[in-house]
Amino acid sequence: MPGLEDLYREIILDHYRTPRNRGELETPPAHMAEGHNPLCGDEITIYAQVENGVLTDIKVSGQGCSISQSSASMMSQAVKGKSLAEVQALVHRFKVMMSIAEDPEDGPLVEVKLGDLEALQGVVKFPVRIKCAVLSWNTLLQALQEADI
Amino acid sequence: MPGLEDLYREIILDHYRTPRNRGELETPPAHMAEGHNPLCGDEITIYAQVENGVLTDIKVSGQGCSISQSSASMMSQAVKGKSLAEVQALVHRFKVMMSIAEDPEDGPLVEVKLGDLEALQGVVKFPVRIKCAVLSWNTLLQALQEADI
Amino acid sequence: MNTNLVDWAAVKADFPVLQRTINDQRLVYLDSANTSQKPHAVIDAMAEFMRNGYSPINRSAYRLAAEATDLFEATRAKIQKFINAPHVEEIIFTKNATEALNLIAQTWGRENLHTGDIVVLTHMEHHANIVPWQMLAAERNLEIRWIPLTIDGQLDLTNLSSLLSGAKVLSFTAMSNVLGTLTPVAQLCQAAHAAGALAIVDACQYVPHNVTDVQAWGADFAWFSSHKMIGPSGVGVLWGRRELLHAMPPFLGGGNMIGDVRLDGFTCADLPSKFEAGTPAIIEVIGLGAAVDYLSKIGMANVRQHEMNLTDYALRTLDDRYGTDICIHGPRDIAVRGAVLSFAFRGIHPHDLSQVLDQKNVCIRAGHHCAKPLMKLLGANATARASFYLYNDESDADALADALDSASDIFGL
Amino acid sequence: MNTNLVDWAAVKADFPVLQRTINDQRLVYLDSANTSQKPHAVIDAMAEFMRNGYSPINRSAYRLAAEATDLFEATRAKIQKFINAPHVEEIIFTKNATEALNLIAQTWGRENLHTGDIVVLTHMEHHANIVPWQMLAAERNLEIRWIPLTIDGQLDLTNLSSLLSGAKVLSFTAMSNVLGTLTPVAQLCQAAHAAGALAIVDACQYVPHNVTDVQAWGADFAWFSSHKMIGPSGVGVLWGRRELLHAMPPFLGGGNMIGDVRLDGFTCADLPSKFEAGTPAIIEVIGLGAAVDYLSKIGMANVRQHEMNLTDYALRTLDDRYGTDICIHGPRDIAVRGAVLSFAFRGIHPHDLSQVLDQKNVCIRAGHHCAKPLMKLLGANATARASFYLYNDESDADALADALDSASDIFGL
Ligand SMILES: Cc1ncc(COP(=O)(O)O)c(C=O)c1O
Ligand SMILES: Cc1ncc(COP(=O)(O)O)c(C=O)c1O
Repeated sequence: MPGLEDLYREIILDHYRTPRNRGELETPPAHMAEGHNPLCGDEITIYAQVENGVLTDIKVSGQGCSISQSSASMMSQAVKGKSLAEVQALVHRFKVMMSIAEDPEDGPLVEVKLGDLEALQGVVKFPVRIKCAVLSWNTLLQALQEADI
Repeated sequence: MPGLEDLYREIILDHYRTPRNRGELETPPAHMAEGHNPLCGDEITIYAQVENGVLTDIKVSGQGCSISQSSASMMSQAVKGKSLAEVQALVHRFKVMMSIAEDPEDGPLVEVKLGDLEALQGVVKFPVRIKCAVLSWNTLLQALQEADI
Repeated sequence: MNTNLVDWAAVKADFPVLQRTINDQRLVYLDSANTSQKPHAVIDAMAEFMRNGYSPINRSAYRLAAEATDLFEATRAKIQKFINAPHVEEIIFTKNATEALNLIAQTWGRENLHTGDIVVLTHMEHHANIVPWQMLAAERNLEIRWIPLTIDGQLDLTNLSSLLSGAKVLSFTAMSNVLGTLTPVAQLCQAAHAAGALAIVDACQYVPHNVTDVQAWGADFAWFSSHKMIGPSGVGVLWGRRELLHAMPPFLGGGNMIGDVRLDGFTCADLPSKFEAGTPAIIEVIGLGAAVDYLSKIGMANVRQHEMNLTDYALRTLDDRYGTDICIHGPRDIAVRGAVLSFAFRGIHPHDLSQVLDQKNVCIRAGHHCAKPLMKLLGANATARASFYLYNDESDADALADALDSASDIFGL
Repeated sequence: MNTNLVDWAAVKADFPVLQRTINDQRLVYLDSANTSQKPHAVIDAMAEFMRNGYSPINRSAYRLAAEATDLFEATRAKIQKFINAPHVEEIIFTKNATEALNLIAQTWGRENLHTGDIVVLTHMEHHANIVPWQMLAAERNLEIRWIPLTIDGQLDLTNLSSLLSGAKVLSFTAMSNVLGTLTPVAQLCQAAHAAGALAIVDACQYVPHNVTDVQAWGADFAWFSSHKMIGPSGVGVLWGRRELLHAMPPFLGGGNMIGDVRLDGFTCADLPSKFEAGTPAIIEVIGLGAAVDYLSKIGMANVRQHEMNLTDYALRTLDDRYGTDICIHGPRDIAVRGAVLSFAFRGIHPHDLSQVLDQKNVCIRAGHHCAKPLMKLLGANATARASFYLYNDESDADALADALDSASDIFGL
């Protein structure tokens, strides 16, 4: 049975206590989407600024547990400044790590590194929390989708 | 455990093989109602002729099992020529015997005898068949009710 | 297909109720088309879950709840595989098969069917595939058309294309619960689609007894019940194509089916939660998972072969012993029928027949089998019906034949 | 009322899951407001029935079926007595409580509510008592009004009569599943009737924990779930006044609910069958009967007293140990609250709290508890919730208090 140390790594708690890229962006030009976890009520809003196929800025607002908040914070760091293709690839890699990718073998070909996000891999041992970790990622996808990019 | 001899008394089989008062009456003046047992599909039609508060004639048509058919046959004999008050009292007594009277203690005050119908009391040991035995009785009530007598 | 590889005596021994004796007579259960008995594996899975792991699913974060959720969702995946559905979220748990068809009629139907639209049914449908359409027809002023039957109880497809012309829905059973008739499901689905109609398959009598492949059928929806496939009561299954389910409005409102709820309105959850409002049948779905495991281990092709052998034996035995005194409905060719035998016997009313057989502990059903329009066609209010399943064997068919004799005695025939 | 007459330790021992240990720690189950554990009596009743007597009900004439029908119908009579309903045929079995309210909304509601009609709810309702009305409101253009709450989480009835003025329905919970608040049911029913509105009571959190008397309430409908009252999942109960049920159109169509079916239409069966389409949850209803027997033997007044004592103890313990670090929602007066404690603790997100408590085998729920409008009012997305039942005792409250300490450690507070 997994212990809590697998879940609450120091780096996760750090992002939880001091979340990066908190705030809002003006829409437009930024794109915005709201996500909620219907099971626990967590809500998150993602603002994404896209210029010439690059995610130039991202902000996160909303409330949630340590896992959803730290995941959002780390994600914002990881995707900022990346091309949209790289963002898609990162989302795929993250979902593979969370064991919920639809076609794990079959992702985008762009190479990406998870970096700090690796700290979240312990979440997979706590299936109920996977939804928390993925919430911000799905919301980001939604923001980009609704922008029809 | 009750045996079949409790159910299929000779007199019941006799009424089944040779049902009394089979047929139809002209409506009007007779009143008519159709009953069906939703569980087994049995159908029965009762024609009741009422004059001056007396059930002067009754006819039975339809198909059914030995219990529903013999009960209808015996009923037709028992109620024919009786006053409506006596008919009501007989229906009540019969339902008490079948253990399905709503207020067993509290029936009409008219005195009535079940006679041959006593043979049906074994049915009570076969709860599934009670509905068969009571079908014609409820249909008769319905015919009298729809006549608004 | 070698059913000798299956130890059918051991299968029978797995069903404790069949070990019961009343008055020193063993139980001969021939009412599986109505509902089926449960093996130890299912009973124990349910009891074990209640003893060791009962807990809510989906909603709570603790381990007990996570374990229960995993067990529950595992059944969904098992069902997906069992009927070869493309996607796991296409499997919706209902309370019984009846609720599943009502769900289709009241969501897809209300959304898509309007005045004058045509729904095609067959003359051998169960009330569950008639009444919900009649309710909608009355509300929306729809036309219902009926595919007729041939004299030997198969679908008469002579005028199929004209019946389907202009239709929006073809809703039909894969196997009649009265006649045992297997219908040409793939052909009917294709015909429906060619006419621009949806193909909805009542798989209640099919899934428990055959290898099911909803993709090979080319169906749009299929629906069936746990309790007829050795699983517990209180669960049914609706399968539907994802695109259709996505586009449908919700059915029941409440917990679990929502995305968000505000004072001024709500949004729906994703599939399958969208159609699973309230606390589901947790224990029962887990029991159903054990039932699917049990059936899968035996192999549905083996089950089907076993039932074909048994049907063949029962038909021959009854014919041999009673000749024209017994009239067995439905097709004689066991390739197009399941192990359901409806019959009339020497003019004895089915209800009486069932009562007398019960004295020999032979359990058959007497009645209209929730198919009154078909009964009318057969010219009867009721039939007697003996139905066989994987736990029956030739001795059960013999017991039926023996017991019929005693019925004649009582009614002096 | 002397609860000392009940051996509560023996009661606890009757629930096998509570004997389970994980990592040498016993299970402290504090999520009964979500769903409750099952005693041996219920588990055994279900398993025994499947082992010895499983069979269809209502439809077949043989003894096995007659016995099963008797067992099944006995539960209906037990429920009637348990809630003091006037007539046994007023008890309708559904798949869960949620289906029961949907049934009311989609039959009585569709028949009686039209453009501009007013439905009054309260701000503490469960989604099951919100979403079905919102669905109907969208379809029929109804107005929904909300009874507000006082600062301590009770209903604010100051403007009740103006809220009810012109209303057709008042639908409200007898006890909040979040705040624990007991509402003045009889008073609300009377006010509804005075305004010419129907009174519909969500009794999900009430029936399992209190002596229930629907006649003393003066309610028109009440609805609740088996799984919250130590019965199996897969069954809910709708009670309604006979005249209302008689006048309502059917809900689901199919077997058992019909009087007759012809090609051109159908008629309905009498109550209760009219609202019980398809094969019911036979095993589960029989299990529910065993649950009612178990609760009745202890006595619901004793259960209530036990829970009041426990609530009192838990409130005092948590207050003593954590003072202002813990914020417990809902009224403090145990006379108007049940044993449900929603709380916020030292700014730790409920989801994290629940996760950490789970390491000590303390099971609480974290989330919106299917009451998002109430959550918004509390200014939270989620709360942690510990709920107690007859099998809990003071040691469970202590275990909760102990486990909270460890949560602070991890988050460095
Ligand atoms: C062909 C068929 N369709 C539908 C049903 C309805 O199933 P259920 O009663 O489980 O809802 C049945 C069984 O009763 C059936 O045999
Ligand atoms: C107050 C209240 N109402 C309704 C429900 C819905 O009950 P169920 O999920 O059993 O349908 C619940 C429980 O979830 C509840 O607590």
